[in-house]
Amino acid sequence: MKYFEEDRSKFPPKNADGSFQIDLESHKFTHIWQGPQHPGVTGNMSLELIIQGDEVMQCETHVGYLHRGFEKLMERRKYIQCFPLVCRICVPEPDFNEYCFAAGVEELAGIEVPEKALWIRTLVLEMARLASYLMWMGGAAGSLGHGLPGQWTNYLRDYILDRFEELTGGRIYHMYILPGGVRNDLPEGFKQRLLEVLDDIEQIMKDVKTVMFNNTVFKKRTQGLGIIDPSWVEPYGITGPNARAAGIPLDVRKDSPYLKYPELDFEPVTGQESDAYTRLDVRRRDLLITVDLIRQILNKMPENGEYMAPLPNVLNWEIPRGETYVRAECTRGEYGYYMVSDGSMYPRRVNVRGPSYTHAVALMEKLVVGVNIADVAALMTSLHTYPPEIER
Amino acid sequence: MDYVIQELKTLFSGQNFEKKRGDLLFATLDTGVLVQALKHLRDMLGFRHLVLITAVDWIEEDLFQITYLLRNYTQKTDVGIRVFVPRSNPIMESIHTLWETAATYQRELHEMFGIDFPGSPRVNKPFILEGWQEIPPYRRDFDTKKYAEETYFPRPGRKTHDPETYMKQKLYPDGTES
Amino acid sequence: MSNDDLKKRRVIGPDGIEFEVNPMEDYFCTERPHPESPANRILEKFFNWARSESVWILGYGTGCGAIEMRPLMTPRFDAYRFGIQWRPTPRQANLLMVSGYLSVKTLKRVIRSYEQMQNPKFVMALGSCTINGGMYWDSYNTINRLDHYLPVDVYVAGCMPRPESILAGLEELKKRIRAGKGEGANAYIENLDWYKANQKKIIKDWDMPDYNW
Amino acid sequence: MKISDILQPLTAWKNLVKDPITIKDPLNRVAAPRYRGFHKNDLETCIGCGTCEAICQNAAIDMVPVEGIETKDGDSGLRPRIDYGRCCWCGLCVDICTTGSLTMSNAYQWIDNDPEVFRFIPGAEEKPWDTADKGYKRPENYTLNPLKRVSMEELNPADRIQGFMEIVKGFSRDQALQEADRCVSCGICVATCPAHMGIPAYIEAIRNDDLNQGMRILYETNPFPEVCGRVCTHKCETVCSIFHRGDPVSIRWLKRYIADQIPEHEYAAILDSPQEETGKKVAIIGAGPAGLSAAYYLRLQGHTVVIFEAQPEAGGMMRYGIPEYRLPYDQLDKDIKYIKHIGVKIRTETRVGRDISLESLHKDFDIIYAATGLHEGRSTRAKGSDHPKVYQAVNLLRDFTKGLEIPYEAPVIVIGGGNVAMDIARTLARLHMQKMGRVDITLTCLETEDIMPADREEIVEAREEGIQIIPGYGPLEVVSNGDTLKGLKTVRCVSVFDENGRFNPKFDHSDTQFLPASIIVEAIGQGMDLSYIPESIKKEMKTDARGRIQVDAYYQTSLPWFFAGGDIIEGPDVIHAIANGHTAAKRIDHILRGEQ
Amino acid sequence: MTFHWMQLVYALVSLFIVLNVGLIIQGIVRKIGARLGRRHGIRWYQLYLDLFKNYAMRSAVSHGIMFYLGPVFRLSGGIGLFLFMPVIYGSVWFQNFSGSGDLILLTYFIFFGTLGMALGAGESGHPYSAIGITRGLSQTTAAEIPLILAIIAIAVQYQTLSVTDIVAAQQGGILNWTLFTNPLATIAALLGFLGSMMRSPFDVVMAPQEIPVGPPTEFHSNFLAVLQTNRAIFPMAKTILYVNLFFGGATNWPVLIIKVFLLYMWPVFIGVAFPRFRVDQSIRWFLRIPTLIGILAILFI
Repeated sequence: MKYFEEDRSKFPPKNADGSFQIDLESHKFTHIWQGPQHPGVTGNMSLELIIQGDEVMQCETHVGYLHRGFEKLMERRKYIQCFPLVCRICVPEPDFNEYCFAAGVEELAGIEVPEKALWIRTLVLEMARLASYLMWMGGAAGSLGHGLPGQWTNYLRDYILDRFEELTGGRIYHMYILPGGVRNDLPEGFKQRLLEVLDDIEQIMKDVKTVMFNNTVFKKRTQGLGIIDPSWVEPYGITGPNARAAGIPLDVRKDSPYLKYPELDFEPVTGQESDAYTRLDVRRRDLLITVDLIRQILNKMPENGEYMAPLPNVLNWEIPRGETYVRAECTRGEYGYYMVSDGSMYPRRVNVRGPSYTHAVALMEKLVVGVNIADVAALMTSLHTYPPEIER
Repeated sequence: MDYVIQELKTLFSGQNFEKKRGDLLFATLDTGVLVQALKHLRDMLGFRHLVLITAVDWIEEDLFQITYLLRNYTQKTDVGIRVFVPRSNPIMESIHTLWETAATYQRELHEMFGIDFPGSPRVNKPFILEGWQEIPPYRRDFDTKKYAEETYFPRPGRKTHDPETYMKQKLYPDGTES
Repeated sequence: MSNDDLKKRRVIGPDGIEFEVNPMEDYFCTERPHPESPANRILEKFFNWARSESVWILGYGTGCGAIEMRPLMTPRFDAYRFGIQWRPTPRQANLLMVSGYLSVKTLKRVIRSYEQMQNPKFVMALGSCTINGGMYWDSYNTINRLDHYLPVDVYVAGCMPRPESILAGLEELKKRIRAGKGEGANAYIENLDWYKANQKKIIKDWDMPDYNW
Repeated sequence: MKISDILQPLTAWKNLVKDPITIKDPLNRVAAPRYRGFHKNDLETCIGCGTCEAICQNAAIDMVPVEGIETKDGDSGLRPRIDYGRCCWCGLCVDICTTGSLTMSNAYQWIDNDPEVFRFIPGAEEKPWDTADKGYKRPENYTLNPLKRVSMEELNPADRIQGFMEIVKGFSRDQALQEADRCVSCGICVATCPAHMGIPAYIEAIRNDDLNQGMRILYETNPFPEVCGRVCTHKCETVCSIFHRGDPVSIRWLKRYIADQIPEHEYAAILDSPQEETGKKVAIIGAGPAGLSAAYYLRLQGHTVVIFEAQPEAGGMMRYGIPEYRLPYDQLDKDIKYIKHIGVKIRTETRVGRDISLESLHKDFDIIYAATGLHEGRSTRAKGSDHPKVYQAVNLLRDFTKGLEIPYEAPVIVIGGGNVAMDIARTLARLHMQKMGRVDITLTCLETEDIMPADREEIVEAREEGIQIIPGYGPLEVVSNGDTLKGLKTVRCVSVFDENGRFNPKFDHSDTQFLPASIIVEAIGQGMDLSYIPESIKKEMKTDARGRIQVDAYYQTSLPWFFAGGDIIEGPDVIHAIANGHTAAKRIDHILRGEQ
Repeated sequence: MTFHWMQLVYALVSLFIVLNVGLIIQGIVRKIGARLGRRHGIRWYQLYLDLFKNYAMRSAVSHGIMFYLGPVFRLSGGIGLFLFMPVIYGSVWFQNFSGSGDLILLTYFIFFGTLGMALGAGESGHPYSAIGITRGLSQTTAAEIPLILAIIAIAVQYQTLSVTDIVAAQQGGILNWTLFTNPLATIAALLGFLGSMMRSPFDVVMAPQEIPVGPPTEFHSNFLAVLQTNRAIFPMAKTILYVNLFFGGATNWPVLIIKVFLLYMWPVFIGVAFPRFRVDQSIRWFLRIPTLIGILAILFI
């Protein structure tokens, strides 16, 4: 339907660097804010958009609404006291923070983690991935006005949270992966109950596929939306499913295996089209892989064993001088902790590298140009950005 | 990793090599050669992914350490390049031309540490904070607790006792046996 | 960019006529708000009942607690059956859910959102952070006590509160509304100077109109 | 646009007939058994150590006094109050709780419109979740503070029995750091230590590897770190908060570690030197721990201090009562030398009452402090105990230290279950080994093993060294044939104390034993010798019915110029003696300065 | 047809009934939607509470006279559509003011509210409203095209513009319904109906996520309550119109309510299973198949 498409080659005029010349006073543009209090943004952040008609001409991401200064707060807390803090950096999947922090401390302090703890950690991380994907799936459908998959996946997530509650004693913030191991063993009958949830998830994910992914409107909305060129992956620091959807199999679990991933059998999911639909689909398939991984973990996990390495007195815990970087694959990509210790009881500096940091700012600002404003929310959820890990 | 050490040593007179793990290396470089070195690492040695840029405040030595962490996806290895800039005049060359996403990191560093990256896009615009009037908050000499207590005044009515002094008051008030 | 929009300036309209714009005066109402008195007793009772059974929450996730809104909206807890619904615009909402810590930057938006809501309106504060700073008690960027900046009707303890807790908090709020105690909006206006002074103390770049009704 | 893509989504309608999965009554839903909800605290078990407060990163916990909870040894009387405007439910306080009293219920609902109410003292203020039996408790298999002591290297029994070498080797640096690391710095021990030493502070100094600072802290309250680091009765360790779940911190060994690491010649540079001379003079009778401690602190204030000591060397019971294998003399000398170094004069072999009279001292000095100690042995008064081959432990120990020959003919029976009995038994065991190559010593005492007053490790070590211990028997009769001793008849003791806790042993006469012996050593207690105080002065002084001097809290007798302290007031204990020497010194200083 | 003052009272009664039916049907429909998501959903009387609550709000901010008139226009659009249409065929009470030639008037009323709303929302000054209005107007226009084509088709078919006559012509058996006599027009109209009921996939106008909340972004308190009242009446009126035009009308209330409910469920049936079209996509969609069918319907008469 070429007739409806306006000729945009001449207007608006472009600057030398390719961006549009925008004169707001000319009244040819509208200046609107999407967020922070808007259901169309993920979390508490906002996009400052300049639109012409329905098309976004320019976008600036604004973050900082959730800034709590974690990295500063950690500098005045002992290592063990940072432990309850780190999980708050990323609400939907706090466990990656816990793991990265614990792994960093263990590496700096030279602590050997018991076998069983490694298995439980792997399990917890995969469960967190599952919960996060399920909630995100609802958000992604919701951003297109599709309520049903969101309802289903969110109650499944709640089942996972119930299992988390049973295992860790916390519902959202688990505070479970302590430096040195994990805080508790699996409760009685836990495996069985978790497997039941996994069956539910597989069942519902079939429905989600038919209702959401095999949906003509859904396809129309997302196919061809926000295509990430594979050549952007490096300059923009794109990781995780966003890169995998562009056909580049980046997955920390495979590239730099940690915990028990080397013993698990899986292949990173990739896609080719690199549009919003592919990104969503890659995540859906990744979710199913996670279900499979949890089954494998439950099978291979040893029944008994220590789950905590002996720690020194945590109140006086001094960690030798050094620096390190620890990473893990979260649902959005590479999650990393850069930690510097100066030999005292307090970390010198902890820097959290959330995948959204690159996805939501530089990449988002680039991708959103030329997109219909009605698709901005969908584009955002397809990138799976999450503000608290940007500003921390 | 040894060839990386070799190259950095010969071409850019790198020092303080520290092999953290088999796949993670830290090295210190001079500020002057940094951009060249990063370009070399990116184009010649395959470290094409910028993981992060961050800073550490070594207030005792009056230095900011800026760390550039790069990753090589084919070799699956990481290199952390440290450079040191004086705290009194923290200016560092911008690398947003090498990696687009670096601009975001530099914006944050500018805001949180006050390190300037001339030429980096929007580096002077507020990023995370709004209406901030104190010294950049991630600097070690900024006392967040003091600031918070002065600005947001915690709810009154709290009083705690140190067991040691409290027992002293109770059991041997003026230094004698009870 | 945002601050420049609010400055006084001359613009040329689409019809070519140049005119002066002062957004702070032109776009916003500068009139000081006044308390709205309740209707007569019996009618007010009925109204309060209706209000309590139709709580419209502003869908503004200010902090981590917002993550527990999803379970509330979705089948597991299904708050809709209790007359609780979410609204995307502050104009139509009558309950502001402050879900946890507020950074100064968010507080500014929260105040504006709150002021755009219509009387009677309620505030529910979730989690430790709103009571006494919570985890972020020593953070330079988060407030410690919400009641200094907004009139709070109900606090729910937790970090973060579970959906069940939030539902219980909503039940408590309903009780208060039915008992005619949900007069936070009027209290806010009556003590407006105090609230505004507190707000302005920490929002260092106060670039919005004083009242934003 | 595929037709199946239009039709497939409509399959969602199949859910119309499925039941909702909504929780019917969410308000009363019970959380998981491990859920971390609101806190509970068992006030009886809690000792108010404040470790929960220390670990709380949110400063959510205040330690506050609670009505009905008394402050006493090992219990600060404080209880945690938790501010739910701060708490983040991480449960670290539960994990680290030294007693395990703090737990979490699985209750999670607390709603109020008043922000001020969200803080409470678990256990003291009634809450609906007090009775909840589920909730987070510290998992058994891990701990955030190590509960096992760093093991102390000791000479093995076969080696140590050969001579009088010190048994305990002392911590190496690593061991000391590791052990110091276990301390949670609660400070509960300080009140229990008679000298109120700054225990957490010097342990922290060890952790920081700042031993000079540690030394300064030690000398603030105790000028005998080497001595106390070895032979202190370490009451502190009995109240150590870690003791509730694990081994107490080795406070004594840590103290010794500090003192051992610093050579004597560095003391002067580290510690404070005396203040300006005041010209006031204090005479101290007895160069034991109390006297020397008082002398040290008085001298620090600039007073002239002279100690009169009957024995050839200073140290009192520390030298003449404690065997060398427990307290080597060179270590004791190290402490005493420093006291001498700051200007305390010690006139040895000067017995007051014999070589110099108390009246003349009164004339020459402003204040007199008497700390003459318990050097007289006490007899069991069993039948035949006046036999010449029945000896007093204190006398034997003193003679042995002086280098005199002491009797050791096997078999030996030692009567008594205290540390002195152990000392003499183990000294004699070494003598046996040296002279005869075997140990033939039997120790018997009234008390059963669980209530024996001696330190546990003493009993264990004595057994290792080949001493036979027969607890629970009282001496009935010393059997002798003229000059030769045959042995001791003992009778089983049913109970040592009566209902009121008074010493009133009851015996079961159907159960007696006969132990053969060549000599018998009595070590059941010591008495004092106050003969140096002239009757005229004694009359003016307030004494109790048994002739013991009465003192006030500052060890001042009814005579303002006469102070008394040490074992003659407190009973035998080094650390008490040091402590009251210090207390008396403070008071004397006040008086000398004309303050009140 | 002559006009009696009594008809006013009758009309008010039928208005009252239809308002309640509208509210309850909406509530039930939302419950059904919730059931698909495996939850209970709102109480069936929740909409009453919401309505009361919004009328009971104490304060309201007006942005100008048009802002105030917008909801009023919208409500009059709904009421107008309803009042100029026979509700129960053959009933004196519920024939309302359906005179001759009112089909044109009704199509005007369908659009009238949207136009009024456009003015009101425009006055609110909120950019979201403006975007919503743009979307609303363009989409409604597009959705009207098949409807208008269908109406032309049946007007040609029945040779009248009077709804009462059209209903009369369909009496006497189910096969007399336009559904069977002119299926193409019915299909075109039903497809258009999807677009005008503000349900997925054609509800981007009111979408909360896709930037605007739609025209009512700024409307609150009484304004919103008026809109809510209209939201109960207007779809009812529209559905009744469809029932009258294509499904043989109704001769008593139960039949009407059943027919209305079933017809109302049609967009719901589609809506819950699909996400939203963007506005340009929905316009394209309407201008393709439904319009084609509509044209065919006219051609085949």
